[in-house]
Formats: sequence, structure tokens, C-alpha cells
Amino acid sequence: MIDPLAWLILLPLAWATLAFLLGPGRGAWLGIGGLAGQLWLAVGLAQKVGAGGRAIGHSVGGWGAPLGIDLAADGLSTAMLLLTQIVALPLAIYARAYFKADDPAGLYFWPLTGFLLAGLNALFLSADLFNLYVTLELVGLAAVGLVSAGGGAQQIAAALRYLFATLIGSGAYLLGVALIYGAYGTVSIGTLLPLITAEAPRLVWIAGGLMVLGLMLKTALFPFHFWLPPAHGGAPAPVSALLSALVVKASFYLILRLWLGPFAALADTAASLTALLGAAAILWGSYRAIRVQRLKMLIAYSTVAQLGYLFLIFPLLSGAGALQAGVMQAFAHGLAKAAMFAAAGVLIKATGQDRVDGLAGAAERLPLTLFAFGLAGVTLMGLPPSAGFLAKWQLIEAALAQGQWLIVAVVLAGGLLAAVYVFRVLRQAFLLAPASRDIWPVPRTLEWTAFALAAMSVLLGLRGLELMQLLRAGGAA
Amino acid sequence: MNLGLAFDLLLAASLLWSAWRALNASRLDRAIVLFIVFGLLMALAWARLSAPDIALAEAAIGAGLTGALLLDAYGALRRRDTAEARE
Amino acid sequence: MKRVVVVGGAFAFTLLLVAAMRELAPAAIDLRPSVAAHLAASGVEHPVTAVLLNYRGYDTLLEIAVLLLALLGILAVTRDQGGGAPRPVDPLLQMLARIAATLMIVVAIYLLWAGAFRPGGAFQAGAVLAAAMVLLHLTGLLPGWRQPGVRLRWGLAAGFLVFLAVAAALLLAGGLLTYPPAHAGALILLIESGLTFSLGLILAGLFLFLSRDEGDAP
Amino acid sequence: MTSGLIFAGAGAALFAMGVAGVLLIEHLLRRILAFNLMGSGAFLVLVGLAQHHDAPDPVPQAMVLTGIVVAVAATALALALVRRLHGLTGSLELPEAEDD
Amino acid sequence: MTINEALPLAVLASSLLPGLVIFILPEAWIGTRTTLNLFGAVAKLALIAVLLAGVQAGEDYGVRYAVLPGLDLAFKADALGLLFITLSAILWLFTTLYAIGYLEGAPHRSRFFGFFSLCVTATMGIAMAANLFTFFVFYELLTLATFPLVVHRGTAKAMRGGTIYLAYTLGGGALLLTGIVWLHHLLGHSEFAHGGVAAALDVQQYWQLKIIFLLLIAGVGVKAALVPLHGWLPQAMVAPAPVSALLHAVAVVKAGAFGIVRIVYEVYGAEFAQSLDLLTPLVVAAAVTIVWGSLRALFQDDLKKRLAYSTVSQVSYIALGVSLFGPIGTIGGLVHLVHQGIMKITLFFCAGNYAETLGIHKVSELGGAGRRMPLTTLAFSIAALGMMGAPLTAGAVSKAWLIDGAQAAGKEWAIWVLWTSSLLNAAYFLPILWRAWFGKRPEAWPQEHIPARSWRETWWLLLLPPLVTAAATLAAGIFADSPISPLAWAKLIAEREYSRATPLSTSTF
Repeated sequence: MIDPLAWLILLPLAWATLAFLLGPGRGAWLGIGGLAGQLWLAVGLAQKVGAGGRAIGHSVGGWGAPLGIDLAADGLSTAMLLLTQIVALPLAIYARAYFKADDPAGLYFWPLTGFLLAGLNALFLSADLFNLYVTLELVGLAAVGLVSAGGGAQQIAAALRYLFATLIGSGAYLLGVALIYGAYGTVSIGTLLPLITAEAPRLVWIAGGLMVLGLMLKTALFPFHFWLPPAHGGAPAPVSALLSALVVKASFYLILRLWLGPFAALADTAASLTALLGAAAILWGSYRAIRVQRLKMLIAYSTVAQLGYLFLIFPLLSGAGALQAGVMQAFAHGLAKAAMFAAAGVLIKATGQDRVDGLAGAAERLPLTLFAFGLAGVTLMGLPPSAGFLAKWQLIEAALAQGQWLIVAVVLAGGLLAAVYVFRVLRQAFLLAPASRDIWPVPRTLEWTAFALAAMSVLLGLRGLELMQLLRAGGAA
Repeated sequence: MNLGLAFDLLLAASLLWSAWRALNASRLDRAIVLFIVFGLLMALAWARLSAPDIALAEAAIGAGLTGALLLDAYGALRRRDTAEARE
Repeated sequence: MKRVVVVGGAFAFTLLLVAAMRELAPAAIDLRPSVAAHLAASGVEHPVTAVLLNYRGYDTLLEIAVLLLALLGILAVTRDQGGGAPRPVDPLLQMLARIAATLMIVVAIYLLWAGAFRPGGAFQAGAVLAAAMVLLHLTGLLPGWRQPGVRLRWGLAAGFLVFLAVAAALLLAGGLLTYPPAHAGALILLIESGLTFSLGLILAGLFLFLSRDEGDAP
Repeated sequence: MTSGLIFAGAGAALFAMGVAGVLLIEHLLRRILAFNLMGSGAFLVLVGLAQHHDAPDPVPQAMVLTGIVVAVAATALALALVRRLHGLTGSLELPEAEDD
Repeated sequence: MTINEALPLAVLASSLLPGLVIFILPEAWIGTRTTLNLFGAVAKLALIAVLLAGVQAGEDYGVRYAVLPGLDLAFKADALGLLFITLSAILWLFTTLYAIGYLEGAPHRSRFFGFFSLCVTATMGIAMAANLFTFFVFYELLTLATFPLVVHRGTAKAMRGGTIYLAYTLGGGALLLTGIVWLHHLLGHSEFAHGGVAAALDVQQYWQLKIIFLLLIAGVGVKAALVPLHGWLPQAMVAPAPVSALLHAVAVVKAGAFGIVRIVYEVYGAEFAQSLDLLTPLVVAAAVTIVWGSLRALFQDDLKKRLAYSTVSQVSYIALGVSLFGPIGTIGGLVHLVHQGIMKITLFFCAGNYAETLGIHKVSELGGAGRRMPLTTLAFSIAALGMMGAPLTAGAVSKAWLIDGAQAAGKEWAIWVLWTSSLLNAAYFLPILWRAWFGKRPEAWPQEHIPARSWRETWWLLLLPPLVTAAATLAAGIFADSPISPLAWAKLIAEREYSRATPLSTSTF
């Protein structure tokens, strides 16, 4: 019988390597096929976890923690795995049509993406702090490689900024792990759970602080967001989509995992500060998104803002519904942002430029893409029917339940600000087109994949039940 | 306190010193050489920590390969700059 | 200003950390007994190698992936400028280099073999192999690499593929990287040999592919 | 006081030094040096702290071996980017990020 | 799934599916698009006829399914909902006909009719929502679906209008959402039920209920254009005439008014709301809106702007009626929901005709238009007189019941408000009629697009709808006591709402 956990890691590693062997620019079908397989595995896993109602484990090497490394899939990690494969498959189809054969940016796209996905899946499944460090590096370096591939000076500079940010982040995380090992002699999350208490020695608190800070840096939480907009705004559209939709979520997931798991005893102290940063991220990110001129920059800053919502849940985690709100927001933003970058890629290919106010004519010729952008926008604004709306609803309800009025206010304000920058783009669709405007033809595949992603982000808003039930499965691994 | 600890303290101090100099050396090539020295001292430290495997790896990879990469990069950049200067 | 803050912060952090370290009690969990206990079943006699390739072999698998990844990144970033043309080098030097390289390969093989029961192993061996290749390159005996051809690509990936294949096979047999004690030694040796070979190429590649990106002034 | 603790302390200092370096130094090659110091610091803490009460522990040693390889991979990628940037702009410092 | 569950969904689908298909239709396939539109509209009417019969017979139509644990998307077709549905569905048919004629040869028609159908779908959803969650979902959907219609022309002016529209409605939406989630949190659900559900809470939470009521009413008040939240309505006048008709009679404004009704009767319950003395402020707000709207209308020269302010005033009749507290006021308010729709849509059709046929946009340009376009002007006159509450028109019925309601509720001042409003209505409508019929005809019209052919003063698709709705205005007035009149239906609703309250005193009308 096939064990989905391990195969979700081995499969992408395998097709990534094979794609590399095939040579530069090759391996698209390999990747798409592999991703289809991964999606099948993830769905199977979700059914298994959802039905069983408890986490599924796999001890690598058969030793079991603390000597060996354990993999564990509870509701949370399964949900993230599901999101990853669901977003990645359409993007792979998109990328195949996006990169022309000789495009220097696409030469190593497939192997790099394969390793990126392997890293993500491994990260979501790992229950071992040091192994998590390795997966973090896998994800980080793959992401940097994708951003820099075949780019000009600005893109390379962005990649370097990104690289140093993520290296400092994982460095801090690694030091934290070292301290934890020094204090307890193990790095297995499962083994640490009972050991770490509120009376833990000072060193453990420092370790926790280091790890969470490092991960915040990797998640580009305000004020650590400086590296994100140039990197996500400068990369090729499929890469921007992967990064904004999935990569930043990985480090967020890890924070959440630590917060709910080993560091639960220490967490409360930092909760409100974290939420404060989240609020600041929402306001600042939205403000910048309203101001910037370039379309992809707008979307990148919207990511900064949307990530803020994820951090609003931390003060609420003690109560009901907060985790659900966070995961729903992760799904909503993942799907919608992937769709948005994909749509932006189409618009840029078609108009040959990247300015928001240069799109007026494009809308006429690419209604489907504009529609996709609009649907994604609906999700980001948190308007019904959409996953974003459900996330907003759950977040507001959780905040009300604990009398956190500030959070309610921030969520509502964030929604309105999002409306401002989303309609900045959408209004172009209705403006009269300039007389002369040459639109280059775009492969239909690009338009339809973008639309499919956007449609998913909306449809999830009509049926969030299964996802929420999945989250009930198992405690933190 | 015994001799071993004294040596350890000395080694740790020289580690910090070489690291500090590597960051602040006025000339880049010096900085890189100091960094290689730092790598070798690290290897020594690993040996003192009775971790011979790491000592080997540090000497070969940490000091050796990284040093080589840095020097090669330094050389390439300088060649390029001088080439530009000549034009 | 920034300088003062950062440096001050660094000092404060160090002091805080050292102070916290001093008050640390012995760890609750000690893995050494269990490491030793399962050493027999691990297929190697050297504990570090046992941890590296058996107990925590999964880490190593991902680590090789990281290494390959870095290589891919380099290939994706650098332009093939056809640089690294061998510079004229004194023939005597070249002869010495040849001898040294041969010796290094022998050392590499020894390290690989030694890794099973004493310090050493694939990484150190691979590093030595790489050093040999770099040496040959610097003495003009090995040109800087261009776009990797099929054979080179297979060479670079072989070690990882072997590792991956073993992992997959074991997974089908039971669990991920769960070696049957009887064959653990053989399998690990197989993996290590593959790794040594490919690590050599990869580590050398980090160097040789970088040096292809010459010239190209703004 | 044990050698483990001494080197762990040194590691802490190295880490702090490295972070400060990455934050303060504009020159990219030196920044890469600083990043490597950071890594080495963390490794020293990992091994040193683990055995600051008694005999060596193979587990953290294996981890450090892994870490060293990861570090060299990152360094190589960083160097590739720096060399490319220098090739394009002729500069060894990051240009101001165009925020728009 | 039983037939009673399927029917409400079918009502939604009958406009949703054609809409989605229309989106992807090529611009040139006019025939297909028209067929789809009309087929959808007629099918919807047929379905609604079934529902009407069933509900009168006491059938229950409803369906629900879970979106999140403890959060259902729920529909029910009850008497109150059907009142709104029927109105919208009928007017949708005529508005579609009108729009087909109006947009003859204009660009982006697929987009237009696509969003047009979405609007109606959203309206149906609002009418059939069985809880506040569902209500909100479609309420916001309506906002999103109307924006493209408002800015359809794509001019800078249209964009400004659209932006203002969004600013108001999205802001209102945020308030509404807060209120709904809060209430959902207190109650554990947000279902609608006769006599209200809020009373279930205990006394310590009443202060919260008051704030929530404010939030909810403010939220729906934006679309209902309650002063001071009415600012968007006159700005939205940049939209094409069919869209204005949609905004004012079929969908948006009505959705707001309908929301007020649902919240007062089925969330709080009239008695409970009264006991929290929440109704009095609402009455006052409505009264202020009525007078203010009429006053502003006086000074508008732009015809559509004048009609817009008249809407601001007229829609608050509904709010006034429901908040008067008492069956008679209720009937007055509900029946006005229908009557105002019929009359106002007629006025906008006619305004559109003047603009399309002769290029007349201002009251001052109307001189002699009546002799050039007698039929249009006749329809306009009937509707205008109805607005003033002249006998034999629908307006008279609403007004009579509202006045009785005020009497019964012992709020004599409200009667004065109504009379003042009527006078003001006369003051801004009569001059229009006078100018149109007896004013001096200019030697040339601003822009004569469509020449008169024999009795057809303009294209028949533009002419038919206003004539029908004008006729309806008269019919609803003359046959008010027939069992199938809106009045009869409103009585049915009031009976069910006030089943526990005083028996109905037959009107003095």
C-alpha cells in the first residue's frame, strides 16, 4: 500500500532530478504529471486524516523520535499540503505555456520548482526541528534561484536581498534549534511537547524568540517585509505566483506549528505584539499597494497586507475558530494571489508593459483575464461569496468572542483598503480604450489557468465545511 | 584551571579575533585570507571538541572550498575591474 | 547611529546568551546510549556516520538536494561566457598537480572506506575529489565548465539518484530509509560511493561553473 | 566551566558578530563572509552546548556536518548572484531597491 | 431534493445561468442573447407564479446547506419575500425589453446583460434569504454586480459616479457585516423568523442589541438611501436609463428597504423593537429623509437627478410604514414597496425615452415634448400623479394606508410629513408636466436620434415598457381591493406578522 506522506516528498524530488537530466528548458510534462500524482496523494491523505480524525505518522528509518526523524500529518499540515498541490498544479500548466523554449528565465524552472515543492511538502510533514531547518533552506534557496533565474540587474539585486533575508532568518532559527538541543537533548517536536513548560530556563525563551523572529523575517511580516515586494514583483509571473501563494505561507505555518506545539507555554507573552505587527502590515501594505505604479508591485504589496491577517489570529488562538480563520485565509490568499499574479502575467505579456494605468485597452481584448483578476480581487477584499469572506467572517467572530475590537476594526478597514487597490486595476477594464493600442496575442492556456485558480478561491467560499472538518483532525504533531 | 581549558580559551579568543579582522580588514584579499585562517582555527576547535569528522569537513569544505570560491570570485572581479579600467 | 545600535545589540545579545548558557542544567534526554545501542543494526561502526546515513539519513537526503539546488541556481544565474580559458602554466607545476591529484583521489577513496568505522565519509571524500579537480583547473589541466552536457548532468545527479532509488525501494519494502539490518552496511556503502562521486563533481561544479561567468562588463 | 561551554560562548559571539556584519556591511563579498561567521557560530553552539556537561554526542556532530554543506551551498549561490550583479552593474553593493 | 427545496434554487438559476452564458457570448450574437434574456425572465415568472399559489395555500418553500460548521446558506420563499420577488421579476422582464431597445448597437452588450442578470439573481437571493448570512452574501453580490453597470459608459464622469457608489455601499457593507457577525455571535445563528429572534436574549445583552440594530439599519440604510446615507444615489445617475430603473425600482434601493423590513419584523420583531424603543428613531430618520429628498428634488434641473431625489424621498415611505408599529402602517409600507417600484420605473423609462429620442436631459428642455411624444408623456404623467398620491393611482393607496397607519399609531405628526411630501411632489412634478404638454416647442430638439414614424413617436421597444407599467400604476390603484392586488398580498403578510396583534381594521380608503 502506498504511504502518501513519504511519497509526497520523494515524488517531487524524483521529477525535479529527472527534469534536470533532461536538460535546460525541458521537463514540463514531467512536472505536470508529477504534480497530478502529488495532488492525488494529497487528496488521499486528506480523506484518510479527515476520516480517521487523528494525525498520521511515519517514522523515517524506523527508529522513531528522538533517535530518528518523524513525519506527521495532522489536520493543519494536511490542509497546507492540499493547498500546495492545488495551487501548484494549475501554475505548472500555466508556466508551461508561459516560458518560451529559449527563455533564459525558464531554463531551470522545472527542476528548481520540483525541489521547491519537495521542500514545502517536507516542511509541512516534518516533526523534527533540525530537519525543518534543512527543509527551510531547501525552500529558501529554491525560491531565490527561481527569482534570480535569467534576470536583469534589478532582479538579481532583489534575489540577493531575498537571499540574505532568508539566510539570516534560517540562521536565527538554527541557533534556536541549537539552544533547544542544548537544553533538552532532542529536537523532535513530539518529544519536546511535554518538556517545555512556563518554568523553562531563560535559554529556551531566547531560543523560542530567535526561531519565531527568524521565521517572521522569512514570512515578510511587517517590518521585515522590505525584501518581498522587489522579489515577488520582479520575478516572472509563475514564480511570483508560487512565492506569494505558497512560500511565505510555509514559514507562517511553521510559526503556527511551534506556537501551538512546543512553545505553547511561552507563546502568550508575544501574542498581542504579533497581532500588532499584523495590523501594521495590513495598513502599510495596503497603503503602498494603493500608491505604487507597477501592477506586479501592487500585487506584491497586497501580499504584504494579506499576510498581516494571518498574524491577527495569534491573540485569539486560545479561543475557538481562530485557527480555522487562519487556514481559511491562507487558502483564500493562496488561491487568489496565484490567480492574480497569473492574470497580471497575461496582461503584461499582452500589453508589453507593467503599469496599472497602461491597461485600459487590454480589458477589451482579455475579458476572461480581467474577470479572473476581479474574482481574485473579490477574495482579497473579503467580499462574499469567496473564501476570503469566510476567513473574514471567522476572524471577526473569533475576535468578537474575545472582545478584541481592535482586530475587528483592522479587518474591516483592511477589506475597504483592499477594495481601493483592487478597483484601481478593475476600473481600467471599464475605461474607454485609447484609440491606438496594440495587444500581442496570448496563449489561451494562460487565461484559463488564471481563471481556474480565481474560480476556486470563490467556490471555496460556498463550501468550506470539509476543510474545517479536516482541521479538527489530530492535535499539533 | 588546567592547560586544556587555557588552550581552549586562547583558541576561542583567536577565533573571535580572526573573525573580527576578517570583517574589518581594509583590503578584501586580506579579509578573505583571514577568513580562511578562521576556517582552519574552526577545524582546530572541532578537534578540541572531539569532533574529528567536522574538523575534516571544516578544513576541506569550510576553509578549503569556501576559501577557494571566495578567492576565485575576488580574482574574477578584480580582473574585470582592471579590464574596465584599461578601456 | 545604526552602527552603534547594532554593535551594542550584538554585545548585549552575546552576554545574555552566555549568561543563559551558564545556568543550563544537563539535558533531560541523552541520545548517546540509544545511538550506541543500535550501532550494530545501523550497518556502520562509526556513530557519526550512523547518525548521518541511518538514524538521520533523511536529513542527508534533503541536504544533497540542497546542494544540487545550489548548483541549479548557479547554472540559472550565470551566463556561459566561455570564460575560464586555461592560462599558461609551468609544465613542472602541471606535473606536480597531476601527481597531487592522483594522490588526492586515493585519499578520497580511503576516506570513503574509513567512514564506516572511523572519522571520514562521503562528504570529506567528495570534498577531496573536488579539491583535486579544482587543482587541475587552476593548473590549466581542466577547463572551466560550460553548459553541462548529458554525461556531466548524469554524473552530478547520480549520487542523489542512487540515494533516492534506495529510499524509494526501502519505502516500498516498508518504511522510508528503513534499512534491513542485514543489508544496511552494503546499502549505505552503495549510497556513500555514489555520493562521494557526485559530491566531488558538484562541489567542483560550484567552483568551475562560477568561473565560467567571466567578462561581460556593463 | 568546560571546553564545550567556552566554544558555545564563542559561537554565540560569532553569531552576533555575523548578524551585525550582514546588517551593517554594504560590500557584498564581505557580507557573505559575515553570513558564514553566523553559521559557524550556530554550529559551535550546537556542538559545544550539547556536550558542555560531559563526553561528545554524535547527533549534533552529524547535524553540523549537514549544516556545513548547506552553508557552502548557500555561499556558492550567493557568490554566483554577486558575480552576476557585478557583471551587470559593475558594482559590489546593492542598488537602491526601486520600490515602485 | 424535494420540489419545495428545488423551486427557490430554480428561481435563482433562471437568471444566473443565462447570465453566465451571456458573459461568454460573442458580442454579435444578438439573437441568442435576447432569447436567453427573455427565456430567463419568463421562466422566472412562471416559477414565481407556482410559488405564489403555493404560499397562499400555506406551503413552505425552503432549502439550506452548510457553508461552515454552524453557518448555513439558507433560502425560503415566504409571503414577504415573494412580494419583493414578484415585483422584481415582473419589472426585470420589462427592463430587459427596454434595455434591449435602449442599447441597440451600443458596445459591450454581453458584459452589460451578463451583469444585469447577476443583479437580478442577487435580488432574488436577497428576497429569499432565510438568514442574515445569506442576506449579506447576496447584498454584497448586488453591490459588485451593479458597479459595472453604473460605470458602463466608461467616461470619467461615470467612473466618479461608480467610485462614489462603491465607497458608500462597501462602507455600508462593512457596518452590516459587523452587526450580523455580532448578532450571530450572540444568538449562535442569524435566522429570520416571524416575530423576530432577538427577543430570545436576556436583558443584560439588550444594550448590545441596540448597537447592533444601529449597525444593521445603517448598513441597509445606505442602499435604501436614508438621509444622510443617500449621497450615492444622485451620483449614480450617470448610468444608462435601464440601469437607473434597475437601481431605483427593481434591485438596489429596494434591497435596502426590504432589508429594513426583514430586520425590523423577522430579526427583532416589531413588538420587541418597539419595546427597545428602536422604532421611533427609525420613523424620525424616515420622515427627515422624505422631506429632505423632496426638497432637494425641487431644485434639480437635470431630469434624472430630480427623479433620483424623488426616490430618496419615496423609498422612505416604506421605512416609515414598517416603523410606524402597527398592521396598517405595515400594509402601507409594504404595498408602497411595490407601488413605488412600478411608478418610479415608469418615470425612468420615460426619462430615458426623452434622452434617447430627442436628447433631452434637462427639465428646462422639455418644452413641447409632450406634443412630440404624447404616449411617453402620458405614461410619465400617470406615474407622476401617482407619486403625488392622486386618486385612482397606486400612490393613493399607499398613502391612504400610511396615513391610517400613522393615525392608528398615534403619530399625527407623521401625517403632516406625508402631506408636506405630497405637496412637494406636486411642486416638482407639475411643472414638468406643464412644460411637457403646454410648454413652447423649440425649433430644434437638442439631438433627435429617432424620428417619429406615424403613431410611433420612438422605437416600440422603448415605448411598450413605460405604457405597460403606467397601466399597472392605474390598475394597482383602481383594483386595489381585488384578491390578486399587491395590497391583498401585503395584507396577507401583515396578518402573518401581526397574527398575535390586533385584527385588521379594513381601510377607510
